[in-house]
Amino acid sequence: MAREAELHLRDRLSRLKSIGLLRGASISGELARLQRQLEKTSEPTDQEIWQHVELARHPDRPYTLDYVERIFDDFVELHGDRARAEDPAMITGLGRLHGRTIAVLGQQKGRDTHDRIRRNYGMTYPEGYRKAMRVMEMAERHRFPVVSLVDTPGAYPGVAAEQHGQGGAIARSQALMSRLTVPIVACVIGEGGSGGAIAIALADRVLMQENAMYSVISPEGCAAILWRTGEERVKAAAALKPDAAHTLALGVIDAIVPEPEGGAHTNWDEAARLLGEALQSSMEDLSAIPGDELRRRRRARFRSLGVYASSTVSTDLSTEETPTPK
Amino acid sequence: MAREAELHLRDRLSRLKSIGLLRGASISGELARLQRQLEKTSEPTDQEIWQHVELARHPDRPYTLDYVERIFDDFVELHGDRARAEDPAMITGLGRLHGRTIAVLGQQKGRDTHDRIRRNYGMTYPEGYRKAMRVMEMAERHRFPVVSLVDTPGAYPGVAAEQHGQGGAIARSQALMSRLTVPIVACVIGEGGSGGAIAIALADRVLMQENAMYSVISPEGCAAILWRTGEERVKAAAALKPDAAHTLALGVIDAIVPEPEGGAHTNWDEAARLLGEALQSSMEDLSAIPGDELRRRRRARFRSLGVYASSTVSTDLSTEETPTPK
Amino acid sequence: MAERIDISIEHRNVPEPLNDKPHPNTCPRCGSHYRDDELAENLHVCPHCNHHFAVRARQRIAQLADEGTFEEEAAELRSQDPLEFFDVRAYTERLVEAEQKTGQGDAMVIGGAAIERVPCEVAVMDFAFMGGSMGSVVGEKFCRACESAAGRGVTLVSVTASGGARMQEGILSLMQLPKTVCAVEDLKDAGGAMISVMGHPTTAGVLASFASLGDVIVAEPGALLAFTGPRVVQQTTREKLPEDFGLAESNVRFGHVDAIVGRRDLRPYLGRVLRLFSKNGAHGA
Amino acid sequence: MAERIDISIEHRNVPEPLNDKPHPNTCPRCGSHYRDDELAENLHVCPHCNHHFAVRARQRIAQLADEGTFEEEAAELRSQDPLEFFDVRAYTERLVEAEQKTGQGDAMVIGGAAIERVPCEVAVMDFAFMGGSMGSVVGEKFCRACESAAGRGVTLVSVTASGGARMQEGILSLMQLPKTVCAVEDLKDAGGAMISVMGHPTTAGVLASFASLGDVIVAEPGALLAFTGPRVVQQTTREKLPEDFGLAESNVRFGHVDAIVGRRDLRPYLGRVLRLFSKNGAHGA
Ligand SMILES: [Zn+2]
Ligand SMILES: [Zn+2]
Repeated sequence: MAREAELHLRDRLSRLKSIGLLRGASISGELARLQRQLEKTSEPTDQEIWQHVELARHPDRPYTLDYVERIFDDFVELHGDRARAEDPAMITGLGRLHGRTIAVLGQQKGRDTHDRIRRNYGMTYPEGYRKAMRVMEMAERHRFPVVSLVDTPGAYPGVAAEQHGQGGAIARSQALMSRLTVPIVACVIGEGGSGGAIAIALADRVLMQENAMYSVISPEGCAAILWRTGEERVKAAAALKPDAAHTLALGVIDAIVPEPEGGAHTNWDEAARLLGEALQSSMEDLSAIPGDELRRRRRARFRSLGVYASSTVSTDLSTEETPTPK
Repeated sequence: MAREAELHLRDRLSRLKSIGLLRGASISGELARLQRQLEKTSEPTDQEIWQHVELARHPDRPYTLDYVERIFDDFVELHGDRARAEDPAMITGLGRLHGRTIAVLGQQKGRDTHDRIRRNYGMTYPEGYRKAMRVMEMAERHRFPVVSLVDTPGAYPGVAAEQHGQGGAIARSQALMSRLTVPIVACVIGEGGSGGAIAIALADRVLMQENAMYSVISPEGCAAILWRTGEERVKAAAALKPDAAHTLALGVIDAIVPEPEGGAHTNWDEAARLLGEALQSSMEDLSAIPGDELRRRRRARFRSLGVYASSTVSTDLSTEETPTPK
Repeated sequence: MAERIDISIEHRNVPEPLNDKPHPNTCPRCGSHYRDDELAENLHVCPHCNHHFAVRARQRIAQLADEGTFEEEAAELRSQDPLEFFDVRAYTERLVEAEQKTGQGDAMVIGGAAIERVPCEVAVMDFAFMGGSMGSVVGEKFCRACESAAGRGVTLVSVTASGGARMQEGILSLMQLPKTVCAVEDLKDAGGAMISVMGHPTTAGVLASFASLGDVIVAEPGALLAFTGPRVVQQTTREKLPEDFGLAESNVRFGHVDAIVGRRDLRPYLGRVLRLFSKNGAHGA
Repeated sequence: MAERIDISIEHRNVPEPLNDKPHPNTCPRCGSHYRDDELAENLHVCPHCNHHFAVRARQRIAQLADEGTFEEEAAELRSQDPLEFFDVRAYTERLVEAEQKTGQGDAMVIGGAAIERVPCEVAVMDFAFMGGSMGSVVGEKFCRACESAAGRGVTLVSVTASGGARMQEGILSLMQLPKTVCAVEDLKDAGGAMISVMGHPTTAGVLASFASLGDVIVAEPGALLAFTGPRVVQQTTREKLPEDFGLAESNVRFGHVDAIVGRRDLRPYLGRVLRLFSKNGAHGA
């Protein structure tokens, strides 16, 4: 990563410190960890990035329901899209976080073989997004804030999924999230796989666990296209930079949620405690903002993402590049 | 029909005259016709009621698209529920009425055998109601008034229709109509068959063509249940009173739209002209009312429907009956 | 499932069915037979095979509401006969008979109550009254329950068991669909919530109106939830019906219902959901 | 379909395919071959078999907009390389090459125009520029088109042709999905409308964001509209694909698209829809 990106990260760190984005015990730990990441950022090796990918996909990593049962009280799971199907790859429900009722969304991978197949390895069908949408609409009506836990290799790439409108469902789920006037906090807790992930991640505050990944394409898919072999996935991952520190540096996420030393899979309870604190602290920050203003800022946040330059010569690459301010 | 119902009808007629619900050339014709109906109401025979049923189902009667192409300019049909299917039994689209863009809904029976089968004889699937709902949502966003033309034997009673949530779709379509803040005018133009009809008939102004029918169950279905033979359908129709005059008397519809002498099938253009005038005149009345107030009145209108009494003795039928005011 | 109880003595005393109809205390699924008090003690669930017997409205309220909290509303409402409906008998006669048989004024009981100490409003249908059909009185009572819930700022718990609209009130019975839908929307606009519990059967006009509009929808095991029942679908379409056609279990699979909740778990489940929907979001915690 | 023209001469001169790729002026469906001017005259539709050839962004605008009405906006935007992306070649190199090849700054052209005398805003993609992939520049241009449409109170006509997100911009290319979605919602909140015309192909990130949010969505005949393309679906699931998998025609059947509109009918169709959405509802009448 270049000097410029390092500057971004430093800038973000200082903003984090000054605005106190995440409060309480976890914040100092997070900052320290970020500091350490920053010290490493001058030269993260391809292998280091790949380790994040492997940790994000670790088979013992806690999944959505593992966190939900540890973080929320009185959780009631809600099922079905009220139209055609129940998609077990998407969890929806209501639960209480520090006494406040929250609408919870999240992709769910399976733990054992049977469960994995039933939940389609966390790959959501359009029906899953529609279930999430109807629960979001309910949340809006009852002024329940929304927590969304992202963990999917991607939306399911199957014939029926296409026929049932996968692309449109992902688009409309985002559109709905951009319309809500209740606070939304999303956290990538494992794999943030492309359209399947962003479908439920258009949030006021986007968090990412320390060892999660967030990418427009899987390293394998990228390697297959660019190098014409999936074998080059380590190289592809290094090029895509899907790790939390890079994603933070690009302004795509707002904060990194620390994991227990060694990764979330080493201590589910501690991982859940850290995640719960981050969610709660984000909710507290957002709860004072009026709904209309929340929505305005949420859209402005995403509207600002991207890096481009202006050129006065129309057929040449610009020499005077003016990077967009974040 | 009893004296009380006659009084209702007289009352409605006088209201119609005073508030000028339907203006223009058609109104005098309508009133004259209503007057004639009123004169007949003292003793409509079973056969007279059955004639309405037969006219409502007449195979040459104009259907939704026949009216749409005669009444609306620049009509563009919209297709699909954006989720699973296109239901040709439900027409949706945009067109202009006297220069104003209107969202149009309506059930469509087929004219020839092929078309009838394709359109499932006007029996809507849940997907058809969902298509109507997405067009209503678009109408709300763009402040397009809604015109709904009702013509269905009923929602389709099939295995897939049930699996896809027929009951819930009908309920949610009504719920959406009760939420819209744009004017809605519905007209029963043929068969107003039970839940399949009311799904798109929760309107500010509910009209009914002179020879249309509107019923909670088909005369055949009613006869099969009560007399245990469909043969008694004429008797069942007489008991159900699904004709326009009775429906008006009960306060279920707001006005009767006249048809050409002999029935709409004798002169499609004239039937369309009369219907178009009624729609336009209703729209003019409604367009001045603010959206919130429109919705409040719409709900109050349906909230008031029903006839019941209060009894002070809890296990006996009341002797002191106090009919609810309309 | 509860531990199997010894039903051998009861089995020996199963009464002869009248007119081919099994005795109401005989389980139609496994044939076990129970005394009234046994059934009531088991919430009208067969302890042997988990079959859920029909529950009368007042029994249901007794099962769900905290003791002594139920206060009935609008008990005085009675159906009229606006159409002077007469088939083989007059509608007025059928109404008298239904009231005498059931002790109910119509097919729904409404009122304020508390479930697991969370105040709420309940609207419970009674299938024994003319097949739980929805006419003007059911519609009006349901609307009043919505208004009462909104007025007191509590959640509405609806429990349905209905064959559909009440034919004898003609088009007015159809109008109870939009009427109750509007009432639910008014309740929701007032910030209220509705939990819909679908008992056996919840069909036609009731499924196609308020019952489907619950923020949370649960069904009892084995309940038939269908807009059109299996017999009519079969006759109309000649389609082969799946074995679980329209049953609660298939409704969950097709995404129409949040959960199937057995009658023994219903009270705590409702308590949990009521707490989630109560205004401070932390009620009873 | 237009009358069949005599293509015998052209057929004799069909050029030899280079690298097994047919010549771009040879119809891949029926083998007819055309001169450039013939293709342009026929709106790049094969007059013989109705195959819709790819259309470059500026050609498309010329086909749709009233002459002399198009005023380009944001033409100066260029991609950066925030990730310093390098696979077998550097992203910056690929960008230079694409611009040199296409004469386009990126894969989208936007600006104000009028169609059948109704003022509107257009946002047209160019598949020739890196497969119409959506990176920061496409996202930003699309957002500016939304803002421009809202500012002038006109409808936005979007014409898409895209293989998906631009991988070389990593997670930032994924962020163009929510970014463009938010822009459409802002436009709609401002009372504006969007008509989405899906050309071949409209896939992945573009289908899963703004393209699917048109108030009216039409597709060109034979266009592939899929979130995941047939090759990847086949490889991942080993499912047998239907013959018309993902094609516009199957998308209509499955309810995702309002209509298939051939290129010759597109201009009048858009004129009609634009009139319906114009503020007074009677524009141009
Ligand atoms: Zn049993
Ligand atoms: Zn050709």
